[in-house]
Amino acid sequence: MLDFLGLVVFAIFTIMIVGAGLGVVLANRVTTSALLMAFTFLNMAGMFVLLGAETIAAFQVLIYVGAITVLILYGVMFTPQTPRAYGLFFQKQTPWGAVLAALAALPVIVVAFSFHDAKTVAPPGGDLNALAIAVFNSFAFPFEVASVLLLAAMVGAIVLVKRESPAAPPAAPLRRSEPPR
Amino acid sequence: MPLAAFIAVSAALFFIGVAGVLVRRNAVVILMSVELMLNATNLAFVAFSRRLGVAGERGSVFVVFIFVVAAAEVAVGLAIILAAYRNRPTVDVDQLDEMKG
Amino acid sequence: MSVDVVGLVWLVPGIPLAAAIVNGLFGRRWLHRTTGVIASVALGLSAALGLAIFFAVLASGGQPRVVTLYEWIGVGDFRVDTAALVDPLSATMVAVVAGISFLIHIFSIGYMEHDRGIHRFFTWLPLFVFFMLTLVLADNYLLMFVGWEGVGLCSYLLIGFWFEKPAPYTAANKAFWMNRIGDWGFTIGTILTFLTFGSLNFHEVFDKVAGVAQTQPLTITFIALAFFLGATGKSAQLPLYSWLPDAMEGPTPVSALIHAATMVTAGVYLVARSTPIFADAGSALVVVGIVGAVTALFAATIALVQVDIKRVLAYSTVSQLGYMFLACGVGAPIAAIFHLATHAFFKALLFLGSGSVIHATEEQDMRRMGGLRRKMPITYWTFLLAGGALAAIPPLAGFWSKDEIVGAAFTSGHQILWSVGIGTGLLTAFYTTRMIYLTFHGEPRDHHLYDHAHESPPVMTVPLMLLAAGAVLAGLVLGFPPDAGFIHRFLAGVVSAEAGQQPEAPNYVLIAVLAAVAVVAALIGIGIGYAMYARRRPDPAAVSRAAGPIYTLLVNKYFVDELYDHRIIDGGRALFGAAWAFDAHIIDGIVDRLAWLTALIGSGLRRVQTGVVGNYALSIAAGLLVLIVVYGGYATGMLHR
Amino acid sequence: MPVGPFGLDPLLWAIVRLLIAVVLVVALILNSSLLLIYLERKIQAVMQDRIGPYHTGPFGLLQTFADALKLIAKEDVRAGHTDVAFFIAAPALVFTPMLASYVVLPFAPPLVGADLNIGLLYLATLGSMGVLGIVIAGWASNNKYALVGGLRSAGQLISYEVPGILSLVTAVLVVGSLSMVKITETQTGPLVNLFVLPLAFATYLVSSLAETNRTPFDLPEAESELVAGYLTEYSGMRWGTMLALTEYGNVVVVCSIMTTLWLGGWNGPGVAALPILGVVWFTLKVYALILVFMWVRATLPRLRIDQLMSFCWKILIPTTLLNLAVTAVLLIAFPSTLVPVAIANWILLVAFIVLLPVVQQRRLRQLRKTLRARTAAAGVAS
Repeated sequence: MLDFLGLVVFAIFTIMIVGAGLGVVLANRVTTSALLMAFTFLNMAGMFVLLGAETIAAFQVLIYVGAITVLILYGVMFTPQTPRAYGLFFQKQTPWGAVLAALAALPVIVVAFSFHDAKTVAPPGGDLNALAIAVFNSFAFPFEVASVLLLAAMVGAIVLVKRESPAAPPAAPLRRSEPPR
Repeated sequence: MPLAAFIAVSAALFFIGVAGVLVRRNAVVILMSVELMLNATNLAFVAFSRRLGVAGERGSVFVVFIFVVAAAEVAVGLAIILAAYRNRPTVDVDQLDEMKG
Repeated sequence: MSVDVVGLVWLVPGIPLAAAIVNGLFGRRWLHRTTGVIASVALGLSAALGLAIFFAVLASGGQPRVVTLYEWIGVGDFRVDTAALVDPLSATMVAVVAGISFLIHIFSIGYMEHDRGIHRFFTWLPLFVFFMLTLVLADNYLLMFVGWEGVGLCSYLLIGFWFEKPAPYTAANKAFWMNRIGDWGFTIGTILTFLTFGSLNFHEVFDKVAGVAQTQPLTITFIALAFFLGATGKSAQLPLYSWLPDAMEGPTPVSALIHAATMVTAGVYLVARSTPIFADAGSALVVVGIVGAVTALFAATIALVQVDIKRVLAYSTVSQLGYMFLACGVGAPIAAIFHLATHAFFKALLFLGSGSVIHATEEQDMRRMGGLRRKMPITYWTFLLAGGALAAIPPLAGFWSKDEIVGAAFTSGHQILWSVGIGTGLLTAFYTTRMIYLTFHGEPRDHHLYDHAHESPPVMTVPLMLLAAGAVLAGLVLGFPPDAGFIHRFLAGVVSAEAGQQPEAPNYVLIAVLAAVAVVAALIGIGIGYAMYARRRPDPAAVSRAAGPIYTLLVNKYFVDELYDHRIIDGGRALFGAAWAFDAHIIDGIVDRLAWLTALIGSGLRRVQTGVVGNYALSIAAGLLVLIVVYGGYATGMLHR
Repeated sequence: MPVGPFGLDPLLWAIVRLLIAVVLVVALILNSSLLLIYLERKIQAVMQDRIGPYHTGPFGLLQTFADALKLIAKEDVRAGHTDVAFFIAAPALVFTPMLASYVVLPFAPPLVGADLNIGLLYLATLGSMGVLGIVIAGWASNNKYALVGGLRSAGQLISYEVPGILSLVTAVLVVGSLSMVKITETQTGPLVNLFVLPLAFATYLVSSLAETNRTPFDLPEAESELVAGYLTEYSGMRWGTMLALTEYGNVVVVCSIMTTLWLGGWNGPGVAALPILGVVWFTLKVYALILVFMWVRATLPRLRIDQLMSFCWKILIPTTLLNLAVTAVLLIAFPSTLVPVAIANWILLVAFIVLLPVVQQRRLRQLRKTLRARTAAAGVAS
């Protein structure tokens, strides 16, 4: 019975993920795309919970919904989106791209179903301990490297976005102190 | 749950992301599509890591690293988009063709 | 406790190099005039060590020793080390070079004091010393070539030291190009040596010379001639001499060090070092002797009429170098080295004396000087001693060495060369007298110049006095008694044509007669000079009018420069023009066509680069598809490896 | 066929249980929010020497209920050109994560929604989700004040999440678990974590003030400059949900986290005998913290946005990082006792409180100097 419940939940998540993913690509407004992307991420977190990876799911929400989506929304708001016809939201190569993506997807999905015998087994007691031990023992060095990568990305992003500091001082308080001419 | 189902969902989302990169004009949406692709691989990693159930969390560790990479990528990617937008007020990738041969 | 002084030989060139590096890196910003002190201290250390090595070699009875620093090139059997050969010859050269360099560095502190480029000067001068010491210490031809080229480079840099003016840099270029021709000879000689002997190491080559000379006498002759071509370039012999007088455009200490005492003697050193090759080279030795004698006479005649004090000295240097080659040519390399050493002292002294005069008067034209004896007594007296040595007045240094060369020419049976040497000695005495009279005696011809003249500071006069002591005593210390003096015993094992044989007892009667003839010739030259310039009887102007065309010929230096300019250079221009045309039209033409073809293909392919990111992403996805298909093909067995 | 409680089908029971829990929690939040608003108004009044609400009901107790009824009854107003779907979705996006937080709050030993072993991480995750709703609300309102308020809020929340989570991690290092129940169970005696990690408590208190948009960090809804921030265009029950319910619900959540981590949760005299008594202790501790929040609101003025951000990035984050490093090193060095950690933390707390004004003074002086230099340069230029 619980298996059946799990299947139902899985089906719901699948529909949500695929539907929202398609929505990200097809929506004619960038904000909609961003929100649908966040929705996809949330459902993906649900998938992780189904797989018994609650920690990963928590990180998923924390990072993707809490940070990445907000960052992308910032990006949307700082680059004004000009309204225009729906068709112009797509590139000229759209037919080619769609066909190519579909062609590549077909064999992969076929291969994916070749795993039909394998079962997934959720570990007892959650994945927190196992994940922590793996990260801080076997993968301690890559973990440190990843932190350096994040630092580099942070510095890089700041440098890229920073404007040249304007040489001109703030005008308003000055004008007041100047004698009228 | 069968592994195949998770892998299939992962593949579907991945190729939705591929299609998004290939068909959309808006650079921000392309960035989102890339994030979808990364997330699809996350699902595949976790699913494969659950295949035996007890074999540690090797697959999930990679997911953690993908989180790191994704966060870094979005930060730098958005910075690049904003910098490009400042030079040339458009976020349409097919108008940013200064590299044309 | 005993220190292995010879093992430290690499420090002798190393210290000047360090000084050059320090001055070069920090001179402009921070050191300025301190560079002179640094360079002088370094040279002092180097000279002290050089003398210590000289005495160490002396104490060890002249045993040659190789001090290897590291392996430089090792390809198969071919092996060249960065190694120093310490034997009496190189020890003598090191002592002379380092010692005179030290004195000239001290002199330069005073001479260059007011020059803006003093840090450059004191970067290049120690660098020159480093290369010169490398040249004399090298134990193989390749390392010697490094020093050879290095001194050429430093010579170029220092001749063109005042590059803001056109004359110095033109002279620098001329020196460089003429040296190139000589270096080409050296290169040919080195390559031939390697091909013939399979080695470049002095000892290995010299061990094989006798055997090879039996089978391939022509090759040996050719190698010797190639090396001699290199020597004529560096030592300013006919036909490559004309750069040296022009090189006087550089600062006077440079003229003293490089263009009188050390670098120009490198050719002599090369010939002396290669004595085993030249001894078996047959007719090449005759060529060396003839070229030396002709150059000596030729340069001396030009020196008769020059009015620039440094040019007189320059032609005198060429002439004296001719004597040295004459000595090599008549089979008396020891006499050549002997003369090299004494000449280094008195010619450096002459140049420094003239530098002192130039420093005081800022004038080089002797016609505007005169009477400076009273203003600059130290300079005058030291200059007089050096002039006497140059004119071969006994018992000054020049007498012993030059007399030995002339005597060797006579005893070896070359009477013609001997008479040329005697004639040149007469001319030398004459122009030396003329130079001294015009500069220091008589009434001041330019009172403005005279009034401003002053004796140089001690930093300049002390080196003058030390060199004067050398110019007086070097001949006696090194070369008495004639043909059997200290230097002969010291060098006999290294550069004597027949090494190891006991030299015959010299015939002192013959030597005395020959010396008397030479001294009489010199006194006649001095007498004529005194008559013409002190007594005005006959008047020099009248003599030059009477000589007419000969005078014109001499003043214009036999029109050699014009000959080079118009004949050789024009011929060269035509050849080079043809080569350029071939290069421009045939070689470049092929390259241009290839480039055009590439551009054509590229302009077709550039359409692929749309600049649209989406297209690139599409191609990446296409690549992904190909990967999937290929991988799937292998995985399902439809494709086979 | 397994049978659940009350003879129901387990599948059905799961759904029914979910419904009951949601209704209970919503009711709890609604009532506690109303009570908190009343309390806030009363306490502010007392502190400002006023009377506060007193008309409706005894001591004005029914005032907030009347307000709530008024809000529900109000017309649903939307400004022109708002983005309808997002405008409606935003309050839900803000409210839902807050609601979901109550699942793991340990009110009493028998009264825990779910004892997740990642409980604290779960709470942090939900805390970060609220940002999304606020940004969307600001964007959908089609109003400059709202947009600026939303962006400010997003920046503020994302920034203050960092010191908040770092403080939590420091505490987790000491207790060694992420499960809220286990964390509570480690602090049965009177020596709760507050005495071990006072600096972490202080930094978390500050950052939770910012995360709940309370004074002195209520920049997103700064009346004097932004009207009401991202709430400008909202009215009626949407406004009520966004502001009243969510804000006060979040205050309860962060205070519960602090109670659990630092004040010993439900532990208190008599809990061992009568577990349900834990609710009383828990609630008392939470309300004590909430009183601190209200006290702060009545006392401190609002910061400027640049002061807010630079305080977070230049002072709070370095402090928490230092605290985390020191705690981690001391825990590894002395695995059996917490005394060195406690000593170090108290020293750090004192140093923080003493040095903070000094540092701020220096920064202020430098700021004034650069401003003067700029003014002088501008004077020369003009």
